[in-house]
Amino acid sequence: MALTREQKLELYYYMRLTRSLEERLVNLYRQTKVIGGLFRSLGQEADAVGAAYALDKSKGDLLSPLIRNLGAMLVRGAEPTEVIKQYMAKGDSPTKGKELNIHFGGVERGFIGQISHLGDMVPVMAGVTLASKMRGEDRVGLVFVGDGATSTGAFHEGINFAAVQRCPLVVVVENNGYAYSTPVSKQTAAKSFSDKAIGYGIPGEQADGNDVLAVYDVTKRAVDRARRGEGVTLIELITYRRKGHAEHDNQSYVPPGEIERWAAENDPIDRFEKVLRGEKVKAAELRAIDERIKAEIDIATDIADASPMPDPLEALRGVYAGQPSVAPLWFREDVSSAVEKHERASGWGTYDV
Amino acid sequence: MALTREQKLELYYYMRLTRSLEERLVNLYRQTKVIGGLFRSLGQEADAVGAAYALDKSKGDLLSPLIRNLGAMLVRGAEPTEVIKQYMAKGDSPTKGKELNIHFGGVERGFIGQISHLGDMVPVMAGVTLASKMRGEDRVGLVFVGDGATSTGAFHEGINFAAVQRCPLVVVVENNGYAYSTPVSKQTAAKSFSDKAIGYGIPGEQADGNDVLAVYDVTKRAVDRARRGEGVTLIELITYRRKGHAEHDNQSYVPPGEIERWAAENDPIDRFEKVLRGEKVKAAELRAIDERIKAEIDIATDIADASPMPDPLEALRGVYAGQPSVAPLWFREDVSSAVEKHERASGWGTYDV
Amino acid sequence: MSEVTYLEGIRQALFEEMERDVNVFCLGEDIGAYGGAFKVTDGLQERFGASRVIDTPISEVAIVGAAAGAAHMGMRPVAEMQFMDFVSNAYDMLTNYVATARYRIGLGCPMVVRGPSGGYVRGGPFHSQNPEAAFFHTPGLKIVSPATASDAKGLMKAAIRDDDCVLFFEHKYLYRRIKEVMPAGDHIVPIGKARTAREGTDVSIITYSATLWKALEAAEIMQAEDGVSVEVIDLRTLLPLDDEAIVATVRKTNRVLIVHEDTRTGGIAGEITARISETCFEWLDAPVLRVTAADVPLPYSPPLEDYVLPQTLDIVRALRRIVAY
Amino acid sequence: MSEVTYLEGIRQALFEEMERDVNVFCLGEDIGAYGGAFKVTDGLQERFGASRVIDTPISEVAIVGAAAGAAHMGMRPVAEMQFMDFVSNAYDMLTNYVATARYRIGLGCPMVVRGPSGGYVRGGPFHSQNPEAAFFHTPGLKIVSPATASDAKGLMKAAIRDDDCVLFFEHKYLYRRIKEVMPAGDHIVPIGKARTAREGTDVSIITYSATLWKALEAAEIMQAEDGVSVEVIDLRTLLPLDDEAIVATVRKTNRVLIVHEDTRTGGIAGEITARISETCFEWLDAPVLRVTAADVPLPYSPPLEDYVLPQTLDIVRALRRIVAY
Ligand SMILES: Cc1ncc(C[n+]2csc(CCOP(=O)(O)OP(=O)(O)O)c2C)c(N)n1
Ligand SMILES: Cc1ncc(C[n+]2csc(CCOP(=O)(O)OP(=O)(O)O)c2C)c(N)n1
Ligand SMILES: [Mg+2]
Ligand SMILES: [Mg+2]
Repeated sequence: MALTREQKLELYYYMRLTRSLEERLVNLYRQTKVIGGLFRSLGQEADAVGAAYALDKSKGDLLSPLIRNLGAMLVRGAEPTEVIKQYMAKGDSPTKGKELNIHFGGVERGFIGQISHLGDMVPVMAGVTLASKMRGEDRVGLVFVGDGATSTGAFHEGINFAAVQRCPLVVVVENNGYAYSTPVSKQTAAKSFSDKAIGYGIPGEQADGNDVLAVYDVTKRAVDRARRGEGVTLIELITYRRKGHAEHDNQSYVPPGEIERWAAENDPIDRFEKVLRGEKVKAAELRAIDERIKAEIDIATDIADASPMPDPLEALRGVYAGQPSVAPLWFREDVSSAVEKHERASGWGTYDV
Repeated sequence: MALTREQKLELYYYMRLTRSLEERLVNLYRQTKVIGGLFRSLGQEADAVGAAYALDKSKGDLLSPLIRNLGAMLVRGAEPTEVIKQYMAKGDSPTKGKELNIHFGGVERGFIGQISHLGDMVPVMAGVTLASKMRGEDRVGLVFVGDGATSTGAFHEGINFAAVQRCPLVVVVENNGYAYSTPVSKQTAAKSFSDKAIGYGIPGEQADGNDVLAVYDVTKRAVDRARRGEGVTLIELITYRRKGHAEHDNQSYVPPGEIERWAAENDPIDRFEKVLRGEKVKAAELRAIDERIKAEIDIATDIADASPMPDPLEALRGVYAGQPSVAPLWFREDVSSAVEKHERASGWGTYDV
Repeated sequence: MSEVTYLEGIRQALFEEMERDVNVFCLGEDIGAYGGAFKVTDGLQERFGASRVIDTPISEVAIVGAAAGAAHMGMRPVAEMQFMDFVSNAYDMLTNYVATARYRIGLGCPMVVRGPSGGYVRGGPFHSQNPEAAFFHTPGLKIVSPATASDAKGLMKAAIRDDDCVLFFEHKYLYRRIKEVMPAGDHIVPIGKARTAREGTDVSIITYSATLWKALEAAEIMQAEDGVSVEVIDLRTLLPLDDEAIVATVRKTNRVLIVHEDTRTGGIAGEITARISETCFEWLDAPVLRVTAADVPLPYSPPLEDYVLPQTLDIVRALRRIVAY
Repeated sequence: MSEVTYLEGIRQALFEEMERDVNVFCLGEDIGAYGGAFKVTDGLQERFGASRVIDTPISEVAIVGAAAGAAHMGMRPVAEMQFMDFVSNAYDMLTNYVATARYRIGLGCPMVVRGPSGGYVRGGPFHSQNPEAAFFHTPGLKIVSPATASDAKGLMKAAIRDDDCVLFFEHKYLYRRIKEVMPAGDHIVPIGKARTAREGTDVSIITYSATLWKALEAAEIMQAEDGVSVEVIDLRTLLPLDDEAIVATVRKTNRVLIVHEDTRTGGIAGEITARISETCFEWLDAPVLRVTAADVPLPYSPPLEDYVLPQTLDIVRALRRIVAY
């Protein structure tokens, strides 16, 4: 089923929103309002957005994004405000300041936050989709991994497990040429990442990751297969990381001209704009979307900026289900004054045994 | 280069030695003289022996065997006496009673002892062969893994690392149909284990693991490639585990008739005997070898049986290079009598601080 | 009622919980038709089918990771490590993913990771480990280590119902060696509560798992030979520690010996000592001492293993020294 | 002579050792042309070539395992973990293979596993960890955790020459924040020896790595405000612990505070407390207390991180309490 004009404009919206939101984050980073590193997906927006778009919200499909899949999270309903709050470590951010950047999510949100340890989300998503299968739901899962993450044991164990169990899972390898400074040629001797599918006995497909419609198509096929009970698909999306690993990285290891060439010839938004224009979408209509996005981001920035930092005691909450908060340690100022009320503290391990 | 008659008889010798030695171990196990489990390679002798035979002792080639590769260790020079002493946990066994069964070896011996954690020897052998490559030696390494062990993260990380580094390494997947009770179909959805090579960008070959000459040939080709600097090969050897995972396993999970069929139609020693007879080796010559083996094993058994158990204090030796022994703990009888000589022990953590 | 073994207690718990709650399922290597290396899951697949008793590839990372993912979805997975020695392969997944998911982003992991641990069985360095200390250090996990058959059953049921991840260290030496009549009904033992295994007044032993039995033997000897009354505390849960029970016994007897099978340096006895020092310094009439394994990988040969692991007479000697202090 | 940073001290050690011994080589993620995430290996590949400064796939198991294999062959590998948080992926390989190879079958693993650890940098739960306690429990490993630039250099050189595996925990907060004139010549700091960072008579702090600097600050405050003389011991090596230095300071001041950045339960302070209790019970005039991180995954937002990690004033408050006891 071909995408409608509306849906295509939505794809455009999400790609543009991803880029503009990240650009805003760069400004905030330069103003030192972002805490920690900033990770860009410039030039990779199509793969995140196109792949996520192939999932079905109404069926409760779930994805696990990576650091460069902000676009996928936006498609699934993440709000610019939350994203900026996260990057600013605010107290009313989705993780209340506990986790950084786009590490957030939940089952009901349609995306599950990653951890830093690469590859680990593959087994986790194998389990998520195993549960759906056991319950006879027709929920599908999708997990992103980078070219670099395919070298981890967790990737291997997770995809193999899911393949044997025929979990309804789509594994997307986002091949953007580099893992930090390491080019693909030092990551694997395989000719392509889609070739790795054979070793797991699952279909492997490759697509142009900077062609959002191609990304959507290849992912949709895989999602449909999964939903039909045909198990796991490995998809390799070829794209390119135009920015450094994070903002601080000067990309000295990149051959001269490579970035410029991808920017000039293969920008996913430019390419999609051409497609849309060919389909008679007016430039003005696209510019209106751009304006809307700018306004949304402005509002989001203001809200996030005005948000409070977390209450320090939040740090002690939420480790265990049955225990609202860990007891504060006795040597903390606020605590020790209470300790001093006692003749002699009976417990100096934790406060007041 | 075809194998000589002498060499072929050596192959026969090692396969028969493997089988007879294990049979002796079964007797000792029934006499409760073996401590712990006993692991058999009945019906798999050809793959261990044939693969190891393709290595070159004079070049210092190194292999890492698995629990079912006793034959490979014998080819590399392990002595029946050592093996029996290991299984009996004797004090003058290669590991002085610290490690069990065939977990022993050393660089100078041509084989490196495995640990139980499956897959871990693949990265280790990647490093062994990386060192050879860095030094410009022409040593080749070979590592065995079971069909089950291919599911581990360590296998994946190790073979991928070695492939990228073009280490002179041969990875042999011994596909014997089962991992403990788990059939291959529950281990992987791949059509064959040799297919996994594609995902690592290395050659993958498959051979009849019960045809010792085929095993030798396929391994020799891989060893030659490695020695020529052409990197890693993945070999799948198809064989069958006729005994349980260990002696205690009743194989209730095996379909009826399967074991009997392999035993009747595809015993590697029977098959090779036929080949040899076809090449005009007299039955009497083979029986003479069998007799020689029996005598060797009888002597080995007597020596091992007469060997002493280890001195308990051996338990504290050899943890660190620079420290011959860990200090005994103060509450031990032999130690505490010494402690009591002091008015009050100054150190009750370790003996006598 | 007939007595059941420690192993059978665990098996009963799995059966009962799988009957009670369709969300409970088991996964692990060779746990299905074969019933597991020690037969703890024997009969489960026959009863509940292959989709609720799943034989997995040899992939501890995937087993634990998949359990976490399924737990997020409301399932109650019980993952078996064929030997607890192999849980080290899932160390990253457990400590970084499972232990933090709730704290970081509000995703719970109600799951159990269980399996045989411990030595005294000539299993050598990789089939005898007591890896609890490695996880004891990780906020977000719970650790249970039962010493009796009824605790094994009751704690397993509690672990399955717990809303967080419980590492359940079974002791393979105890599997078939101890027996008990099981309490009737829905027998639950709360996580986080120690048990006084023997009342005493002169000196306390704090221990858990297999060494509980050696501690009890030592207590008998002390009573019989020295007329010393030894209290024995079986921790049962290691994380969270039952501080109350620890403090109570120390303040009662004023002398403490901590016993564990695990190696000495970095073992759990260190933390317990620190807590006692912090909360009971003035109550102590003697230094807190430890009987533990020596700091070496566990060797295989009987004379070596026996020398490395704590034995009853080690405990007796240590108690005598504390009492004489 | 000009001052060099902690980071530069480590870099110099790597350079000098690679010059000295052709068997020394480095492997890790992005350590070559890029020079590592923190630039600790900057310039190494240019000087020694890509075959001795190897960029690897993202495979901590393979990095550590390959280092062990190469070490068996007489090489002296130095493996980088991009962040020490990722050493958890190699937990099995380190604790089961590397730590036991010599004991079990006589194969040595002369190798170093190094990388940035520690918090105070808003790195969140996975770029701030202090995973030393997880390995502290493993006989066969050594653990080093320097606090000063010259120790960083001298211990790195010692670690590379050590015949066993040394886990080398660098502290990323210190990388560029502290500077020192390097001792001339072949500067080696022996593994296993603590250092008295400040002499004192009234109370001792035992600590290591970044919290050393907070301890020294607290000692200054105590001297200035309370007239209390604080001795500060920088452990430098965590495994093996320098028992002699610990016993000496405790018997000198009779009051001890242990400070570490790591979480409390199961942290190294527990073991140190147990050893002090065992060897110095009669010398103690106050309970051994601990200032540590709270038992939670390390949160990211500044107010949270600051609340969880030990701060100078926490140490001051704890010292006052010990002194007043
Ligand atoms: C197990 C593990 N090792 C190392 C790292 C450090 N690290 C973070 S991102 C990264 C590169 C990731 O590359 P890739 O998977 O290709 O994703 P990309 O950044 O290109 O999107 C590395 C090495 C990590 N997060 N996890
Ligand atoms: C990481 C790990 N997990 C589990 C085990 C327990 N275990 C020992 S052997 C075995 C089966 C191995 O099967 P395979 O690799 O096919 O070798 P085979 O026994 O068939 O030769 C298992 C699961 C282990 N040793 N290591
Ligand atoms: Mg990449
Ligand atoms: Mg097998």
